Amino acid sequence: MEKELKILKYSELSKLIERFRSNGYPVLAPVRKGKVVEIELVESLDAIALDVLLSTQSAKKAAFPKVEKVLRYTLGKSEVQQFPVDPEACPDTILFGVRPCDASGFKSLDAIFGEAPADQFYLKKKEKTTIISFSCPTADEYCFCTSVGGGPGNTAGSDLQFTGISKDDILVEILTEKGAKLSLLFADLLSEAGASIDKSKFLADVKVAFKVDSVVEKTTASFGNATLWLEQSLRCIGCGACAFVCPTCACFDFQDEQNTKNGVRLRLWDSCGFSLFTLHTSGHNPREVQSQRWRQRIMHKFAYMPEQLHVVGCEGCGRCSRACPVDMNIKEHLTAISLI
Amino acid sequence: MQDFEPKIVAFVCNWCTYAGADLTGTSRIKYSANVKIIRFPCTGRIDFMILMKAFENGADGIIVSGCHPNDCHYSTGNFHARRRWIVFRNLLNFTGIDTDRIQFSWVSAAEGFKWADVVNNCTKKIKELGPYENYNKIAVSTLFNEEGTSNE
Amino acid sequence: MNDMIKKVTQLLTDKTIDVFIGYGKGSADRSRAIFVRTAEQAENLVFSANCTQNLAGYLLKHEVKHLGKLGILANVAALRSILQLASEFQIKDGEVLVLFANPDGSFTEFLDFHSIEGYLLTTETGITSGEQERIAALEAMSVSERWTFWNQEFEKCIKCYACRAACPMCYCHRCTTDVNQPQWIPVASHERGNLDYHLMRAMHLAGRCVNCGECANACPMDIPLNLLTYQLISPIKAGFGATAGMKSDAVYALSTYKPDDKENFII
Amino acid sequence: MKVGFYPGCSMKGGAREYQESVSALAKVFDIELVEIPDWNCCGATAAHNLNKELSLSLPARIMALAEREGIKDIVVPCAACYNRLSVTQHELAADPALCSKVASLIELKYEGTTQILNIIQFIDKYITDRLEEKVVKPFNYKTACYYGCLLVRPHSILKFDRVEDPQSMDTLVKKAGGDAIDWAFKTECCGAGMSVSRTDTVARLSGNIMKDAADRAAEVIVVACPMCHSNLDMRRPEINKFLNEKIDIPVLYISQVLGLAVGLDAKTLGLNRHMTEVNLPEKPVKEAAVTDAPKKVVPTQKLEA
Amino acid sequence: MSRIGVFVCHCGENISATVNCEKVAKITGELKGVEFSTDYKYMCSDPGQTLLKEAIKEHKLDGVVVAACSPRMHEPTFRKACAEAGLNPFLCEMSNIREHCSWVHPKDDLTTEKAEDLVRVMVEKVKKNKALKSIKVPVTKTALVIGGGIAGIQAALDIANCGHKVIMVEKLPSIGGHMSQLSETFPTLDCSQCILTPRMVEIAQHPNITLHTYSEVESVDGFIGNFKIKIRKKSKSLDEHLCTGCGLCTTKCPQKKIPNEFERGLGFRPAIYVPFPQAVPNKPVIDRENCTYYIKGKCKVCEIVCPTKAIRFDQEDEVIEVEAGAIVMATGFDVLKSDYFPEYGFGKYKDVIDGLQFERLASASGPTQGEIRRPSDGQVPKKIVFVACAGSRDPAKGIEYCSKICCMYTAKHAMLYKHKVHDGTPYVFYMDIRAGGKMYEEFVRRTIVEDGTHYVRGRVSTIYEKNGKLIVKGADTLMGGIPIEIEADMVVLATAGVANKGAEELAQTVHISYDSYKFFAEAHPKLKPVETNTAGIFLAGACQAPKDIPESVAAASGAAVKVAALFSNDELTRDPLVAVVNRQAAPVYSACVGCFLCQSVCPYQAIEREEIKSRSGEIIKTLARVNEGLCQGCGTCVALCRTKAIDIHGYSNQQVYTEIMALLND
Repeated sequence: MEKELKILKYSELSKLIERFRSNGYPVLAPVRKGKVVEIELVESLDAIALDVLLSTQSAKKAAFPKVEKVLRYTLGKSEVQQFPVDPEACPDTILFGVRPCDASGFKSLDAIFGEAPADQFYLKKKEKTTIISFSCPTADEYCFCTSVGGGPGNTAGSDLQFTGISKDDILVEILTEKGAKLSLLFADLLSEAGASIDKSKFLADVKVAFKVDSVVEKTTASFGNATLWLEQSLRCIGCGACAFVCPTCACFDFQDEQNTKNGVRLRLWDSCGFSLFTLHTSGHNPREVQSQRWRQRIMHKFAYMPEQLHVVGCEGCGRCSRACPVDMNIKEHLTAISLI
Repeated sequence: MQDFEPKIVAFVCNWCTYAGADLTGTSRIKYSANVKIIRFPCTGRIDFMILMKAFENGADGIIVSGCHPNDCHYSTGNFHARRRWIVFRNLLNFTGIDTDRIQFSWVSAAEGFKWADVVNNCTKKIKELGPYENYNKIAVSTLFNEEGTSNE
Repeated sequence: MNDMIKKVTQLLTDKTIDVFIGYGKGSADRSRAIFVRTAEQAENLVFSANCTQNLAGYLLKHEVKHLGKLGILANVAALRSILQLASEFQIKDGEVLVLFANPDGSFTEFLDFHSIEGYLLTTETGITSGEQERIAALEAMSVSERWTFWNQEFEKCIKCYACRAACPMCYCHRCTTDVNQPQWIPVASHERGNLDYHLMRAMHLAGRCVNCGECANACPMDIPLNLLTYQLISPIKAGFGATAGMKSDAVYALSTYKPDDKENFII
Repeated sequence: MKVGFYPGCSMKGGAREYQESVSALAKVFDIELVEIPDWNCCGATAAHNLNKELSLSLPARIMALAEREGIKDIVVPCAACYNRLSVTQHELAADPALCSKVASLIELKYEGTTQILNIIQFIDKYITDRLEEKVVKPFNYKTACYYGCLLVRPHSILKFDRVEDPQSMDTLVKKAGGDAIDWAFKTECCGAGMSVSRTDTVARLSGNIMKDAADRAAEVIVVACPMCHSNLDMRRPEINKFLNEKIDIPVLYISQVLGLAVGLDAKTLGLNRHMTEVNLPEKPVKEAAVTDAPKKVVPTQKLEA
Repeated sequence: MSRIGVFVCHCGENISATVNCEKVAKITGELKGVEFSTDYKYMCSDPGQTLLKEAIKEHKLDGVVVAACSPRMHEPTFRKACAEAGLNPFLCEMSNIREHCSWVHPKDDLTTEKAEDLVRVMVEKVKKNKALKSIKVPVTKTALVIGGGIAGIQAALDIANCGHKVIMVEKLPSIGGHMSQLSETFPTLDCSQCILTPRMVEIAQHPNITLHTYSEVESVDGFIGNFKIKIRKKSKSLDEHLCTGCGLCTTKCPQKKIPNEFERGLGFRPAIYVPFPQAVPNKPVIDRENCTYYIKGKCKVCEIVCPTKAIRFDQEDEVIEVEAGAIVMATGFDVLKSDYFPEYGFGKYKDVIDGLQFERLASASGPTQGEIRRPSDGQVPKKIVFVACAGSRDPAKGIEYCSKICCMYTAKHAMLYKHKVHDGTPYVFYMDIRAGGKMYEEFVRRTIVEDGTHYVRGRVSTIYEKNGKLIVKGADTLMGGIPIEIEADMVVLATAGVANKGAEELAQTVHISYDSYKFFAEAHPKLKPVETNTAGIFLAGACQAPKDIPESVAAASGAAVKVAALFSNDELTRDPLVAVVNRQAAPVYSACVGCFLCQSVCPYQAIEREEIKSRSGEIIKTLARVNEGLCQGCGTCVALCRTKAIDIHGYSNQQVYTEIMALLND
């Protein structure tokens, strides 16, 4: 659809949340928890942290939660009775106050989960989620969205995007049908925006660090370059922090939890950084050392996904670098690869 | 809470407390049926995680019992166990887990009466404390209802 | 700093060591571990107040070990980690060259574990007063308040295992968490899975934790995990006279006993 | 070199000569004794008969004051004070709860880090090494070293010398050129605080001590406790009456013996203050009498733990 | 899929009076994996067992749960029955619904429900049981006896007479131990030498016994049935095969004033010496510390006078390696040293002696030919004081225990003294008289009544010398604590019996535990008094605690029987309920990371180090390994292991985890 521009007063934001809540929408938004910012269900605007650079966790949990029940079963004397969870049984949800990179991150997830056989648990949740992103007025040295085709005002993946253009006013971009439908709930609070507003003036300046095409090309050619991966990953300790804060990492694991009578099947986040990820029952591990796992992480995002799904698996949010306990800086590493 | 029948699991060593509980039986001393015994070779074998498993599978109380110090069939298992419990109890208490719900005791093979006392007193205490609601909220069984953890 | 660069260069040139694990400049105001193998790389060594990471964990990392004989720049926590690892037969005396970073930027070379032990006796190794206060504040709460506190903290946990990966003492090839016959610790990061995991980890570090704080530093969700193990340090010291990482041949506090160990809860 | 000094009541009263001689001796060896400011009574035997907390608080305050002054070692010449301070330190170290209670009572920070030294430990730590080179007038008298009860007991707390047949003072006397004789009453009771209330008992107990020393031809008795001194010295008329003989063996403090050996004069050492006249005959210096002081290690009391 | 059989026993009415057994069988029969369930009046009876066996065969059961009495009662019964029916016995478990249920609860639904719970737990557990095989360990039928005192001699002879080989190691040049030093023995006053020396000779001549004197155990490896021991044979400076024991060298040796250890310093010996005339072997050794040749480089008188040219000055220590299936520790005890009693002048006054010295004085072969004479001047003491409990029962001396033998030998000493010095006056200061033993109390009574020994109940505070007399100060507590002073000519201290010097090191060498007094620790104070915690190592005599001769001999024979029982089969069969370290394929090999924190928790030293080596011999990984021969199955290591690399058969992680789940989720 054609995008529409409107103006909303900052002072009306709290009414927005009230409207959503009173119309039965759960609202997921960034919430400050000590030093970290989580994406959580909120009751009112007060709880929402809009002034943060970026939430610690990405917004992917809206459609791909860290623990997801997909099946329930009971164990009889000789038979197992199954009670599948209905993927449709999730509410229409609003994801509010996230950043453009979070919104655009869903396009990687859409591609992964949309591949046949399509993953209904993800898709239904995604379908029922309306994303209101806030463009970025600030950035830090870890941000590199502009290097991977995004930007602080990138609207891809968002249904609505809000940009602060003055102390009082927010520029509202209505980007999709879903967004337009939702905006009806607060149409009375919107006023027309002049077409002359230059949104880019209000956005952070994120320098391009590398050419993504070059990274894709060099990565694809570097599978056998063991030294490269080893040098980059010597200090990597193999935790899953990067994958778990990443808006595009989609690896998961299934685990059954049961007692003698009942059981459930859970889908859980997993990470290719774990040695256990590829461990065979035999004891053999095809990705035996950390450098191979690091290679997998980079290649998956910059070689395999572009090749198979035609999308780069990175939004340049820099969360992985911020979360990394040993300062594995992805921007730096990708820049290095691009310069090979 | 009058009709609350707590689930209490007793982890006992084979040589002293299990035999002591046998003696309680042989002596026909009555005690509360809420307590059920699981036999271990020695208190030294009782992994602290076993206690956590009991709580999360719905136990309201736990008894851990073995040979008196110096009486261990394997001579030192209970000493090692005691150290482990000292530390573990500290940790449980620090994380807000109710150590009143775990009763540690030394019951020898000759202490049939003591076993009955330990069981009855523990049952009485757990009845007063009521079901372990804090832990029940995160117990295994919470997954099995229809809602459960679907979107956290 | 120049002294250190000179020293490391010399160690590398005369083949005393093949790799030196030290600090280099990191992103923003951070520092990071670097693995110096040439004189050229030695120029990248830095040392400043933000160089706090306990580098000892790298001594056991497979790929690092394979680079050859190791040297390391240690802080107090790393020294203690080395001794603790030695007491658990993971490092042998003479296997690693240890330089110690003094707060003033100068460094000391420790020739053997014995000299490390001697040094540690003269230096402050306890937890900070801030950490003591946090523990005291928690201890002052009621049991159910503490339950609520930790429940809220553990709720944030995403089971990325950064705490485990960052801990120099978590060197097991197969963690209890990875055991699935039986599945002691639920893999899921729901409340129970998180509680089980963190209690298990704290228990496995009881008497072994050298209070380096890497677990809490590593946690992307900012859970004060270090308090769990720190809280156990003083009872273990008071009760059993044991402090981790002070002797290379120490007997683990929970692997031994005294016939008269004191407790007041066993009837 | 500075060392803390706790005089207690007797140094300022009946045993002035003890303090004088300790100070004079310290001066010879360039040791500055720093009296703990605002010190109080150690509680002696009275306090711990009445109130445990009081009996611990009094010595704790003394030690806390010393800590505040940055004093590491305190020399406590009186055996009773030494005993009380040491016992307090021991008990407070064993019971942190009690320790904080006492700290709140005395309203001072108490860490228990000071080292409590009796006169012999003090000499051993600061003087013994240099003693022999300073001896100008070997104290070559037959000397009976009398230790009394409080200096070495209870061993489990004080960890000083051995309870039965102690040797530390004998060793010192030998180093000063003396002939420390073997005798049987080194740690027998002198009657202690009964000095005033039951003089007859003191006469009997101290009398037996004097008698054995005299029988073994001791020329001088050496002590390290003001109480012992007063009983053996001041109660001499009663003792002689009890024994029905006249024994005029003088009783000296160990600090006086060493003071004489290093050439201090009688007045400086306060020898004139004793009740029993100190009238030691001049003796020719024996050749090489000094050096063969045994370096024997004192055996421990218990089986190795 | 499991095929489990559940058998619910009524035990007559013992169970069925309160538990509805039919219902239990029916409900548990509905459980997943239960193929067959039934209830029966008496499961342990012949027909009951037949029922079990037939059901196993008919229903092809692969697991059995018998719900009946305590497994401590009938587990072996039912496991045996299973085995007879072809089912591995370790696939049978019992639910204790009698002692733990029917007998302790009233008749109501809760009780029946509890019984169901208990059965369900075992059904789930048995699903995780594994078929196990008993462990067989080959046995080397040779025993090593360490120590050649009366206990070692008795044990060695008993074992050798059962037809097994024995290797005896004695530290000193001769066997005989403390007993050979004694004069006469209570309560019969037989001459100690007369009863001991024939046995010493028997040792030397027994075809099954190899004797190594002047030798010490240097290391012990292996485990029950399979020990490998290194023995250091110290150089005697002598070719034993050539030496005839003529003794010429000992008479000609110019060094004659060396305090004689055997005489406890009351006599002298030369540098080349035989400890005592009846020594076995009766061949001398050179004490190199005191030999003029070794000190000054010349002398060699012995070499010159030796008619068979047997002296070997350049002989070196020899280390031999032997194998044994069992070890008997018989290293004996020692008595307190003089350092402990400055208040008694022990070590200072020559006439204050200890009990063993008195034994030598009273011995016909001793330094005084059996006359009681004081060491200082050889005078016969007219007044003698015996001090019992010199060190024993005295926390201040660090010895809190009763040395047990002193009351008796003190009485004997007083009696012997009185028999030899008719006009003498013996005093005994004692705390209590502990004369528990056959004819012991009568013996003490005789000392008091017939021999007129003055027994004073009280402790001696101090002893000092005055005018040639020993002034003994004490108190008579039976007379209201009145002080006593005795002017004695001689004092005999019954010094406490303590562990041998070096006992701790020896215990560490052979890997057995010891108590806080350094005495070797028995496996169980009541039921395993001669076993140690290390399988295959046994205790005899006073190395365990002070013991008198009959007690030492009894313990030695007890140990010998244990050894003989062990040697009665070629293989040792053991319960397979032991710990095991998991093994996996390369490159992991095992979940074990080799931290060896398990090693110090193991009471049996069963955890060994195993090195995984590459083909080129390089060590890839060091793992823990459980020695099945030593493990007793306590499982303490299992609970400690962080990686869960160690598990234990019968109480495995899977099993206990399943039990909890089954118990709580009904």
